[in-house]
Amino acid sequence: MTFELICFWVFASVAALAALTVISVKNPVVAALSLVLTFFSMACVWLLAQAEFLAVALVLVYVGAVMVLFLFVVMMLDVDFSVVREGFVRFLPVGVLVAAVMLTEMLMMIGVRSLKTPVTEDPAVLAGMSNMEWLGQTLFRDFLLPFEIAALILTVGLIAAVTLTLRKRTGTKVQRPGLQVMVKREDRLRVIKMDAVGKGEVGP
Amino acid sequence: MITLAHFLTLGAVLFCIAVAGIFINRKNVIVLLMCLELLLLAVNTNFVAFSRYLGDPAGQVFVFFILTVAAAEAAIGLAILVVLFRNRSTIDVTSIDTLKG
Amino acid sequence: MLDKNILLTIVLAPLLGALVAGLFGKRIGRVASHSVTIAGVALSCVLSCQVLYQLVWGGAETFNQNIYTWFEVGGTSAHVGFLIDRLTAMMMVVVTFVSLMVHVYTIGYMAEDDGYQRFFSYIALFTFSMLMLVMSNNFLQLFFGWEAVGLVSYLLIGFWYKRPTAIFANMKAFLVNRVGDFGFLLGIAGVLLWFGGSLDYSAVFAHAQDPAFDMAGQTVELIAGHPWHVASIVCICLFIGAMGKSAQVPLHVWLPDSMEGPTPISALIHAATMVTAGIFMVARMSPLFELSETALTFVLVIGATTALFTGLIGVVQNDIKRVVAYSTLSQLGYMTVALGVSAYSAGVFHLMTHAFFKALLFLGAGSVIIAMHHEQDMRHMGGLRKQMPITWITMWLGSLALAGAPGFAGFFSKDAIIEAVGESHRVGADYAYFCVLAGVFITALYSFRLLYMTFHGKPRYVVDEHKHGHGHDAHDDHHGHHEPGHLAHAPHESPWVVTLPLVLLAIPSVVIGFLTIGPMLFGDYFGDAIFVKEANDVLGELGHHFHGAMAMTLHGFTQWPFWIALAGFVTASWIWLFNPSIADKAEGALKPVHKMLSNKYWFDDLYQALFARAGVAFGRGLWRGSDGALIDGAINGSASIVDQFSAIVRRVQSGYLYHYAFAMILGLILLLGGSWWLFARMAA
Amino acid sequence: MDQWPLLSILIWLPIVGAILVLAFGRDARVARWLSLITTLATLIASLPLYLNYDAVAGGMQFIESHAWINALKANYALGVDGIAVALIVLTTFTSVLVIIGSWGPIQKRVSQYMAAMLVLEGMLIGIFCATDALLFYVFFEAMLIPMFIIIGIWGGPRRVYATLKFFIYTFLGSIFMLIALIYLHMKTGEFSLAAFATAPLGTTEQAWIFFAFLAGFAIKVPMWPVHTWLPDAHVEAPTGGSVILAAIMLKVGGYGFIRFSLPITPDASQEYAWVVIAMSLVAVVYIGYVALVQDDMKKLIAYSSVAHMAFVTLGIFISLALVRNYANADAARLGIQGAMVQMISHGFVSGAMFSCIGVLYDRLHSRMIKDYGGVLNVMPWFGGLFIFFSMANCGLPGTSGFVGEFMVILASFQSNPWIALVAAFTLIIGAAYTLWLVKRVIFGEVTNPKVAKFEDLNAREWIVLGSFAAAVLALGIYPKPLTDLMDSSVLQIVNALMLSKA
Amino acid sequence: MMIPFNPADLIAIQPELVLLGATCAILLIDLFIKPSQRDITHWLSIATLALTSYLVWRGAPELSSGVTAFNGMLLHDGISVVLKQFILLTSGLSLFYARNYMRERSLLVGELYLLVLFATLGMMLLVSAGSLITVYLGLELLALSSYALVAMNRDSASSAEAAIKYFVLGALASGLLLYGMSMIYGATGSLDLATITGKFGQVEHPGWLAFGLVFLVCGIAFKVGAAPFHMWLPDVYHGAPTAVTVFIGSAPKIAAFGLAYRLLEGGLGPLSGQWTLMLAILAVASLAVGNVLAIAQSNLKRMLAYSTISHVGFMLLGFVGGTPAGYSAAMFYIISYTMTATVAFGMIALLARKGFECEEIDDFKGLNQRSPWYAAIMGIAMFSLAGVPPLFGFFAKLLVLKAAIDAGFLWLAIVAIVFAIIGIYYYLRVVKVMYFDAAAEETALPLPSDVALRWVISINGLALIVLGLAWGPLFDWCNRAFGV
Repeated sequence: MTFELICFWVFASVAALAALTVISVKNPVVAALSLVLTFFSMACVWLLAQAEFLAVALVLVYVGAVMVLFLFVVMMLDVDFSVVREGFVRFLPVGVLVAAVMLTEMLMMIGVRSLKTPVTEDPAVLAGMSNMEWLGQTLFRDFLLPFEIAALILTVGLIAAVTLTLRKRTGTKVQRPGLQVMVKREDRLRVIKMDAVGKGEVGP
Repeated sequence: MITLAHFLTLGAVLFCIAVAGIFINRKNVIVLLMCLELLLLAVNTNFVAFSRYLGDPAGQVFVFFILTVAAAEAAIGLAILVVLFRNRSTIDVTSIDTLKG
Repeated sequence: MLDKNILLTIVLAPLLGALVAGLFGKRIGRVASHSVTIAGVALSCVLSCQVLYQLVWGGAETFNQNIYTWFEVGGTSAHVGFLIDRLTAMMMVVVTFVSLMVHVYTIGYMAEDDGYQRFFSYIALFTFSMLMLVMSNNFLQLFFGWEAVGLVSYLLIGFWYKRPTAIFANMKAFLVNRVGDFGFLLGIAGVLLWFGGSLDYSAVFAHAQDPAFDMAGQTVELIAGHPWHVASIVCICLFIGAMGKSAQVPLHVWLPDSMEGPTPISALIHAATMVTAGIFMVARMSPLFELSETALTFVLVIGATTALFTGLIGVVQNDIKRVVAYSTLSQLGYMTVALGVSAYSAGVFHLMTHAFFKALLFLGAGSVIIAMHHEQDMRHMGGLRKQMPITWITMWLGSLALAGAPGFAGFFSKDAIIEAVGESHRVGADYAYFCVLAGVFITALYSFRLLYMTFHGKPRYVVDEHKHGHGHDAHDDHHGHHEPGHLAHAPHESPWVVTLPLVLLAIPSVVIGFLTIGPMLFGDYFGDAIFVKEANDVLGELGHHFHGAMAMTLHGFTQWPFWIALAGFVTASWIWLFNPSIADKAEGALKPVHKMLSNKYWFDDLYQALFARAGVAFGRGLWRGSDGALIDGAINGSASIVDQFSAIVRRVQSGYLYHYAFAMILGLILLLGGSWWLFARMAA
Repeated sequence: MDQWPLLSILIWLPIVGAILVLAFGRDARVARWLSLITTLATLIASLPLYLNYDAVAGGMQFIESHAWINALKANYALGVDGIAVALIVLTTFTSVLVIIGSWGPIQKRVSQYMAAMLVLEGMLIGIFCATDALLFYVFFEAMLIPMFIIIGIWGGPRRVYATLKFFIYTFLGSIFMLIALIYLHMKTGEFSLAAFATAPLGTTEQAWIFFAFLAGFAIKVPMWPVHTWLPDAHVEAPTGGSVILAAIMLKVGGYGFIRFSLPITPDASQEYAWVVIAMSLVAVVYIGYVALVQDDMKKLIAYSSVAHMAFVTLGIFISLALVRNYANADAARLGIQGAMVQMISHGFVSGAMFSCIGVLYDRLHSRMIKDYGGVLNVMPWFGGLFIFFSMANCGLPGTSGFVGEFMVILASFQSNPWIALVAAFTLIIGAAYTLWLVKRVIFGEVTNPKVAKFEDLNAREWIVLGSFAAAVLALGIYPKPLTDLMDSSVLQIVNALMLSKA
Repeated sequence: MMIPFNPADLIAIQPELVLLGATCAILLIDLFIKPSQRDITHWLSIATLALTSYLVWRGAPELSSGVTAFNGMLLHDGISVVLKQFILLTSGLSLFYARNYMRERSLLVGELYLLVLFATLGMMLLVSAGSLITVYLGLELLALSSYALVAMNRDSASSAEAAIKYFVLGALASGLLLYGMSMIYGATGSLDLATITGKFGQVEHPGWLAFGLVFLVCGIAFKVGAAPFHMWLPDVYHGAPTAVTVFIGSAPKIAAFGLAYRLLEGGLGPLSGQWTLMLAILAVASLAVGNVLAIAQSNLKRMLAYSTISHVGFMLLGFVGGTPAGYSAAMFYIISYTMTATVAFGMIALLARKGFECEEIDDFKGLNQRSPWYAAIMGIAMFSLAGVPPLFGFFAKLLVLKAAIDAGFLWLAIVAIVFAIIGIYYYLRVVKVMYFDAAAEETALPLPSDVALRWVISINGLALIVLGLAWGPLFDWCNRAFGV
């Protein structure tokens, strides 16, 4: 068992356990943090596969951005999580069974037992490049169009998120200094002419 | 020696955990979104492994795109979640069942 | 040579009259209506006589020609055409003559009825239909006429369509006839199949007699292993038709009920002409019937049974018309018996004589009914001979003819039949002989009972002058409308339009037999029209002993039938003329018999239960049970099963995200598993 | 005249008329007159078809063919033989009467009703003209839509059930037929009926196709035991709908048997003819009894339609046994001719019967027999016509009702006397239910005071019933023109039956 | 490093580029106009779609043999032309149908148009995709826009619920699809669909292909809405604002067909022996689920959603043969379906008022009395969906049934028609309420002020008849696209 393998086992185990935690804890904050752990571990696993750029990107994008967003939403929504997770235990056996069956099928189809192909030399090194350069070359040479589309997708994400969440609340009380400044005397005070009070209505 | 099988197995395991998370989770929509991220992670692991195994950068490029899309997706997902919460004051999975039958 | 146009005129003149009276009767009025129909029928009658004259004395050939083709499909063709031989000509004369008499009579009888024009239209239409029937040269047209007369009969029985009994009777008549037609149609189909593929008489008869085909020996296995003679099948089927139309047991039940119709049509249709169509038809088909002993035996037995047993019922009837009706049934039985022993000429001869005297009897009865203000129950009559002498005398003449008094028309025809039966060696001839002999007694019994109860003795009715106001509803033939036996006026003789036909009919009733028996029975009057096999020719046998009508009359006094009839006459006179109380005593003494007879052997009840009620129950069962519960149940059931299934399955769509995801994953697992299995198999 | 696309004109004239009626028919009077003019024009246009059809030559005439769907080799192909001509003239004739008959009774949404009727007419003509299976099928199914609407909108209280049942039932049958057509297309590569007829087919294939056709046509006819939609549909349909349904739509089934089952699957038709014959015979007896006990006049006539149509199927399928087992082509021709004549005759008779019931319904708004009685007292002319049509309904010689039954019974006797025996039972049972109806409705004393106020036929009703009566009588007295018209076409069918395809 | 760039590629994606550019322009313009001037955005969007359609059409003749661009990322051929034209057409129709509905609910924001245009762009990319990666990205562009559209009505709980369901399940399906793609990639070493097909002979691990295939099929099944991956569909159609339902119920179905065709035939054609079987199973399940469940519905949108599932089952019949003729039939089917569905959903949107959604079947009661013309249009749509000749839907059914029978799946065709008969029932129920039931009030229906909308839906409805009578050219077009 090489060092790499040991590392793989460690990170893989941590990732799997953390993933299990994500789906099983009731506090979403804990779940989010567990997810961060999973991502970290997986980034390490990817490093083992010499996918340095992606590993870093995973940490940056997910841990740095996505998970923060998650936590932010969790906090913002201020959901009460004290409710007992009834049903969870009841449906767990079925869920586990199904997941297990699926896993078995997947592994059988992949044929992991007979699959002993060792990972070969890092292709980037073979090409005489760093992983990032290797990737970048490909990305901008062969995948130019998808790159542009990805940009569109981000735009759509932006538009969608804004459309859905940005709202002008009605009924909120806010001060609008601009309007306050522009106020005129007529807006504030109105002089109304009234008849004098009639005699008959005065008391005796 | 780490073999392809290791990566693929890990990917499969993560995939199954994510899927199980989606249908085991009864309470919290946010956790569902997290599970989706896990799902994509599993896929990405597969791609990375295959890319490495084949010596082909396309797989890693694909992962790059998946990460990008996942980010946008997460944004939209959370936005929908916020809308849902504003309307329902809950993100309990069991309570979003008005559309059925 | 007969002129086609004349024949067409004979047929169409009554039709034209019928159409004019029927469609425009209300507009042109009563007189015009009856004038036009009578003119039409009279024209037919005159021309028919002329045709007869030409055929008998003018040396004209038999006319057989198609008028037009009805349809022609492949080798099968159907035409409308005429076959005029002496048999036809005789029938034409009888039909048109009786019809003319009835037309004239109707002027008086229906004078106060609202449906006057309608009635004339109907009877003229009937004349047309009957002529089509007798003049046909093929089976199709025969069937047309057959059904058409049935239709008119239906309409006329239900003429007073407000009366529940009338509209029940006409439906019954039509349906019972339909049972006969059912057989008849099958018989026609059999003719087409087995007798040379044609519907024309001439072709069929030629085929039947052609030795090359040996039709008498032809068999068919309708049930495997049981070869039947085709001639028997066909003839029995055809005869079933005749049984319906000529009211033979057991299809006789409609005829007595048909007396619900106005009396003139009882005379015309249900005595003189239509009901004899069956007899005519069998005589016409003699070349076929001669091929089958079985069929003739069948005919013989049915006829004999009818002759005796329906006559018995006549003895206990009190309705004057019903007595005559049962007498008609009985006489039709005689004719059928004649056919059954291959004495077709005798049957037809009796048909002719019977037409005159039975029409006479019916019209006489009608005359009585008019006088009695539509009272038909003989128990409320009596002593009418003084008030209505013409009716009385003509009725006597008719009854004598019916009873077979020597010299009268009925004597010749009936005696010939009895002797022919006695002569025959056909299976069942003995039974038939007994029946016809016994029938003679019965005939005399009810005939004279009728005369005595109606015309003789003391009046059993009361004249209520103050009921005067009711006179105008005389058209309403109801007996239930006023109190039985109470009359508004005293009865008196009917007007001349009524009595003239009586007289005109009485003449042939007396003399026609005497005049025509020679040529018709023993001469070659019928020529080729009637075919009798050598071995079956009982009349030929009798012919050896025939030495003229006079001799036969004298000889008649020495014969059994005369004495039997005399016995009947004596019995009737004794009971109903002199000792009316005996009748009641006898009724008491013979209670079961009387009950059986007055219930008409329970035929009606049996049919009612067996066909009407059971049929309705069966239909209802099929409708509710099979159509409703089974078929629609299955259909609606499957629809509601889908509905319910849908309602259940929609619960799977629970609204829960995790269920949805779970379903997807299950789908994935299944596909994956299946794929894996396939893959493993392919690898292996 | 040859250059004119006469058949297309016949099909599309009513449909164009329908569009005009919808467009300009806001005023009910305009809608009615426009419809009447359209149907009359169609009737007139159908006369040259009859007059110029060369009955001696027979075969398909007035042929039109335009490419429709090249990829499937489906053509807009029209053509008529004698059989189709007869049915087309029946359609155009009846349609005029239906429009006239609907003049008064239909008061709501007149233009829609008239348009639906016109569309229906066009489609029915299309069915009888089509020589392309796909085109046939299109018309065959499409006609369900207007009928569905007609029953559904202007029908009686249970119209929704009835019309849904009608639609789904008939759709069910025909969709199996569609599968068969697709299969045949796969075999031949085109949709022309002529190609289908000459395509070699194995015994098993034929059997499947035969039963698929049977499903489609048996429901349409309708044959026992798939007849239960008909009474419901008839009862609920407005008078005009009933008339069209009984007079023409049912004929489509019989026509389909002749056009499809016989030429395309002759061997299977022969092998399974006994199934159809048995179904027909059961229908004669069974349906007769069921008709006997109906309380609803329309239901009674509807059931009697089923029984009468059984003669059509009997006549058609008896011919197979006659040709194949007895080599009796003459009788086979008689059988098919009988079936055809029965179809035409039933068109007139049932149309007339339903029109009669419509006349009564318009006066009392009840179809129940027990509500009537003694109608003859107040409506003598109507009563007379009713009796006349009833007589035609029970097959009295001299009326059209007799001709077809007579021919079919003659033909079936030549195949097997027992079959004829059962078939001839209609003489009795048919008369029983019809006359019992007459007895209860027409005869008797007036018991219902409302009936006493009835008025006799008005001019429009006279036109309708009078025309029907004339047709019934003409066909009964002189059917030869009709049989001559169809004879050579029938001969061709019979000749084709002699050839085995397997 | 020089990035190799071929200007011809830009010409090839000219329609998409124009669409993108115009969309961005609209994005900017919309920012500066008042809500009351939203019509500008509307007509600009329509014009954009029309222009794009024109460009697609103009570029079509050169594409007869198929053109690839961007290293095989995009694949322009006859199929993509047909699909794009109908995607553009139905998107445009949806915009027409949406305007009034959204305006009355104060939802007519510029983002609606932007999202629809982006989704359209995504669909266009998807149907032209020549690589797994373009498939994925095009799909996500469509999907993300759709999620947002469904959630568009932010004040509606059911809209949000529909959106979250759509999102979660859609992302799950994307995950499945991606997983499948990864296995395919692993097995063949390429993302390029043509290359993948070419590598089939020398695949080292055929099991991976089978594995990937299953996941791909599941992903596709989700996108087209085939049972048992259909569960999102009724809820989303039901919950989304009707105007959005019009859109997501139409054009994306065409795109989903493109997805299925590109992946299954374009990429995994040699495995057709396996996937035809899977699709046959999915087809049966869809037919059963769709038709049976539709019967129980009282909500018209939901009913139509289930009917969609059943139509997807029919569409899949065209696939089971794995032949060009079959694909052609399936394409014809999906075009016919979307053309009809736009009418049906559009009618719901058109008849809806502020505060009245008109989406219950009972809301259509007596429509014939109130507006015969709309009732007729809706009736045509229903009969067309039911597959009654001579309407468009019938011929589509005819073709797919023929395809299935030609492919030897006679049993499948029979199953299909049996369920079609069940289907008849619920379509007729709509006709029934419109024509046979009395309206709650006899008053005339207030017609929408938008004349253009009335014309569009009328033409759309009449097209179902016209295309029913003369569908030959369209079918020929489909056939040419597939080289039949």
